[in-house]
Amino acid sequence: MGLKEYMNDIVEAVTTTAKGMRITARYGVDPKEEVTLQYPEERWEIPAGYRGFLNNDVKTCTACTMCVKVCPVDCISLESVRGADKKMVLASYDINIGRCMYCGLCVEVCPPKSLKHTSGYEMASVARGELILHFIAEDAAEIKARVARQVAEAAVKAEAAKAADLSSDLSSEAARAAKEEAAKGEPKK
Amino acid sequence: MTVRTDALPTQEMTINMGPQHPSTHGVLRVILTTDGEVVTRAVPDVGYLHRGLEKIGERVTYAQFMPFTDRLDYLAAMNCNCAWAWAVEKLAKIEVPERAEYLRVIVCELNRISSHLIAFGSYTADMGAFTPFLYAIRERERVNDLFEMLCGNRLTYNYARVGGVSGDAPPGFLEKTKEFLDYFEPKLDEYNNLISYNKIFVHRLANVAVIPAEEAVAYGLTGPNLRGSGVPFDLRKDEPYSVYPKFDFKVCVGTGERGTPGDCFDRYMVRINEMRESVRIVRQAVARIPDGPVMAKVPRLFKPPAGEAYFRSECPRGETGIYLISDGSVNPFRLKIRTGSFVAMNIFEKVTRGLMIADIVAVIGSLDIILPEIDR
Amino acid sequence: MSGPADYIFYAAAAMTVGAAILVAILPNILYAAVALLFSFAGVAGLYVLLSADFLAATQVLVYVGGILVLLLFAVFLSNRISGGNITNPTHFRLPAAAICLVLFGVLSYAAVSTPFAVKRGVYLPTTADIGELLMTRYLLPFEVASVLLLAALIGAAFLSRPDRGATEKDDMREGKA
Amino acid sequence: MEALARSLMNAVPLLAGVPLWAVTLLLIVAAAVVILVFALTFEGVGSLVLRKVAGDIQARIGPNRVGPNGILQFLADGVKLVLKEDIIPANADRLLFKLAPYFVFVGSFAAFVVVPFGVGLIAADLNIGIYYVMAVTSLVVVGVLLAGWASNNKWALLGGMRAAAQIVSYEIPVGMALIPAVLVAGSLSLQDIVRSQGGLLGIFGWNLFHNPFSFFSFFLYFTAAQAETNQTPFDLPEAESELVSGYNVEYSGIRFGLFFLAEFGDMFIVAALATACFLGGWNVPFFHAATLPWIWGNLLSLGVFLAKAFTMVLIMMWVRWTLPRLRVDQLMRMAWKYLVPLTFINLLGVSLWLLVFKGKGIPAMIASLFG
Repeated sequence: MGLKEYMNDIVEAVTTTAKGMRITARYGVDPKEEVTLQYPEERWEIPAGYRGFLNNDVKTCTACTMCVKVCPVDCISLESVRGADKKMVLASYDINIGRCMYCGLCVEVCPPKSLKHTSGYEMASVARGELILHFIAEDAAEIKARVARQVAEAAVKAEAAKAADLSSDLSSEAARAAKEEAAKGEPKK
Repeated sequence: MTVRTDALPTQEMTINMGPQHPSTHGVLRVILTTDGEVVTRAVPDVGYLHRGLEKIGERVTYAQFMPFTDRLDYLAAMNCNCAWAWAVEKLAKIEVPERAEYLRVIVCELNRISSHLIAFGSYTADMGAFTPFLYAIRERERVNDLFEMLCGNRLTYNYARVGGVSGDAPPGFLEKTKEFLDYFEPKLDEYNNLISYNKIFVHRLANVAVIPAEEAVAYGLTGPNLRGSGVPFDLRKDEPYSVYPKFDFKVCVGTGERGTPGDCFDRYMVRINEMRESVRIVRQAVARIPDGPVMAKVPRLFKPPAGEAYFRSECPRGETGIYLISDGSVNPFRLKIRTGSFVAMNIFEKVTRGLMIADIVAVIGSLDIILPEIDR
Repeated sequence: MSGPADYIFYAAAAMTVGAAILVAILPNILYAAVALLFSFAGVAGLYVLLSADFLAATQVLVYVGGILVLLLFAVFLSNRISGGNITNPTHFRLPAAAICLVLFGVLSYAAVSTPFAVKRGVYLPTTADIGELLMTRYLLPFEVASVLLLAALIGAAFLSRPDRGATEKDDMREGKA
Repeated sequence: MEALARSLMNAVPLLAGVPLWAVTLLLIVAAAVVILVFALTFEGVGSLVLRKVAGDIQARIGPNRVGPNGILQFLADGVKLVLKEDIIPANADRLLFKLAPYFVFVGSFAAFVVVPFGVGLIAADLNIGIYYVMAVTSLVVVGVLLAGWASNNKWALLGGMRAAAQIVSYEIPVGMALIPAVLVAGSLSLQDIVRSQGGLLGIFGWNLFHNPFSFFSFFLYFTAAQAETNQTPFDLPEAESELVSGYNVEYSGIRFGLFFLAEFGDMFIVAALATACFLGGWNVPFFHAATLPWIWGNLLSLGVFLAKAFTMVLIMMWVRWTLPRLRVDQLMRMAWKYLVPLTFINLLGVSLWLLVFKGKGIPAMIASLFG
């Protein structure tokens, strides 16, 4: 190693260090360069398509199970029974957001667009059970029992109507009554 | 540097580096046999993050596997998304609307930038300079903001779909992208001034773990690791896919700028230069993006014809090759993924012989491995 | 000076001797090294009591900072360091004890019977005097000692690097970097 | 101390009956306590400032949760360190494991004794001041080596070995780079060295501007001293990205705290020595602080000294957050192939300068030119 190289080494070390230190100094003294977001006090703007926690509007949900089928991690579980009016009645709709990976496939396939991403992203819990979102507060067994009762009632009424050989409008009235019954009992989140 | 084992009769020491070690970029375990500070043998022990991704792929449908590709390389999820989409489209011969392809290229290149930023940042942090890492993270956050705007997520995007992309660019996205590029491009010069050409940094990287071009090819290295050895092989140019042929960009190769071609510094510089090229590509794509739909007609119950396809695309960590066999059902019959990080691990033992412990960190960082890609 | 200085002397002397005994009998080399540290510190304290502060600092710098560290290094490098039990077995305890006793007797007799000149003086800096003496009266021994040390250094470096050609080349390559 | 004790006994009639040695002892203890409190405070505040500086440089904010703007963070850290569980690894050598942090701390703290804080503010104005600092800080090496070994952890052992090799190597350039200041002042006492830089030349009286060689000496000293105190870019013994945390990897709680405090203590010692030897110490430019009443003179000089020393500490932090880390062989090469020869050349240069120009510095010569 020649003397020239030796000196070059020293000079290069000093100049490159100085260059770097100039940049860090600029950041150090310029308060405008601070980019930290003071999170709990400040929040960033959440864009429109943000994939936060899932929310299912159970009023419009048709219990088609598309979301259950498409979910790659099986975090959605859904129970439904066929109501008196031949439509599916949701007995339970749970999303385990501890498993959910927010891929949004379920939202894309939902035919009535009842399943949606919200902008929520804050949740902390000490038990895994708390990470399961229940969208139907009522107990699934109760709903099932009630729907089964309604179905039976409707069947009995239909039977009776048939047996009494009454006119068709009466039968439809009975059906409507059954439907109203079902609507009243429809659970809310 | 040669191993000076003959100099003094000393005892070798076996040290376990990882799976919990700050510089192994995850749960990589390297079993080091050292003679003092000199490493006589470094054997990587992979598999701590094995999740059976390929097996999962055989059990879910083609569309359902998309979110799993996010986890293949979580720092470049967009690239993996698109690679999967391209592979399935190749298998099923689906024509994708051009706007969707443009959007894919934009997000792929943006993600290449953000991935290389992490590679750059964590590398400097490995070398002891913590500040550039935070600068890199700051820039990456802006890319994440863009992606959040586009698809709603910041890390695992699940943006591409078989036959297109999940959503069109929201209003303002392209403008914001341009804004980001204008902001980002000068930062690269700043990085170079701050650290790339810093004497200590150059000394730490130059002439360390030299991989000659023939060896790089023989070991099957891909991506920046291969180009760092001076082999101008880039799938975007050499096996063009998507709309890449429409863009003008340069393939960055290692030139031995500060030492021998194929050393750690070359691999590092290739990444820095690639960010600049990515900026160029995104600029062109944003300027020329056509209007139109972003999704081809794909049946809901998607069943590709029986057959097989191999598609490889240029991901930030090298070639991600997806080999698919379909038996005509909704699930792939067999899925095999080839990743850049895994092949980089092959050469690890060879290039680390005779280096110092600190160099092991430098080699891991310069190969820019990511564990989910290695273990899958 | 009487009173506290005496107590300090006895404390320092006890530390020196006690630690020295520990050095001899402790089975663990590293413990012995730590005991040696305390022994050196005791000697440094004695120097301070004798108003030889330069010598005291030298004692700490050379013996603690140099020799002790070298000793620890040697222990680290020469043993199965990761094993954790570095032992220093003792042999011939009885003969050794006998020799020690005899030596102790002789030395104590010599110490007691020699008429030491007791000089009461004030505390004066000694550094300048030492420097001057080293540069004038004792220049030759000083230089001879330095040359000897240099020779030892070169010899050690030579012994630890038999493959001179290869290392030279390495240095060239590294130098190019 | 004895002189001070005598004057105190003369001034305070109450102490007349007390033996001289008791008062001296009391004064020594008092001085030690004051120094300890200062050292601990500096080390605490230093850790906070370090993090704040890191925040500023890294485009962040830094700690800002404890107390207004985070200024109480160091207290929280201290409380945390004290309250933390004290873990000793099962296979560690318990005795040495416990002993090692004290060696390190004592080695670092003992150097504070000779730091010339002000005109009369020095715990012990030893006539071997600089030499004493070099001697007691060598105790740190032993502590680090023992800590590395006693942890029974290979990373810790490597860290300990690195630290010892590094500190031993860099002691030479550090010492050699300080000698020009000693030569100019003609004394090893730090007070004498500081006094020699006073006078009416203002900042040009500083050893930094005395001659070209002493100018370079300052930078050589600063570089070498950074290495001796394991600061980035020479923080190899605790390189967290290679050796995880080096010799203190197995330490927790207040034992770790002692290492930590010693590190900041070393930082201050380096800054203080640089200030005292090259930057004029407590000298106020164009002004004799000694002519003021005792209390004001000391306060003023203390302020000046601390301002200079803290500036140096800030620069060290700035360097720390900018530069990457060297490799072991490069570190050694830097010491033996660059710093040692350069410091020797410098030493030769300064000696020749003092011989040729009869001890006069450039500013003094220029001043004499203009009368």
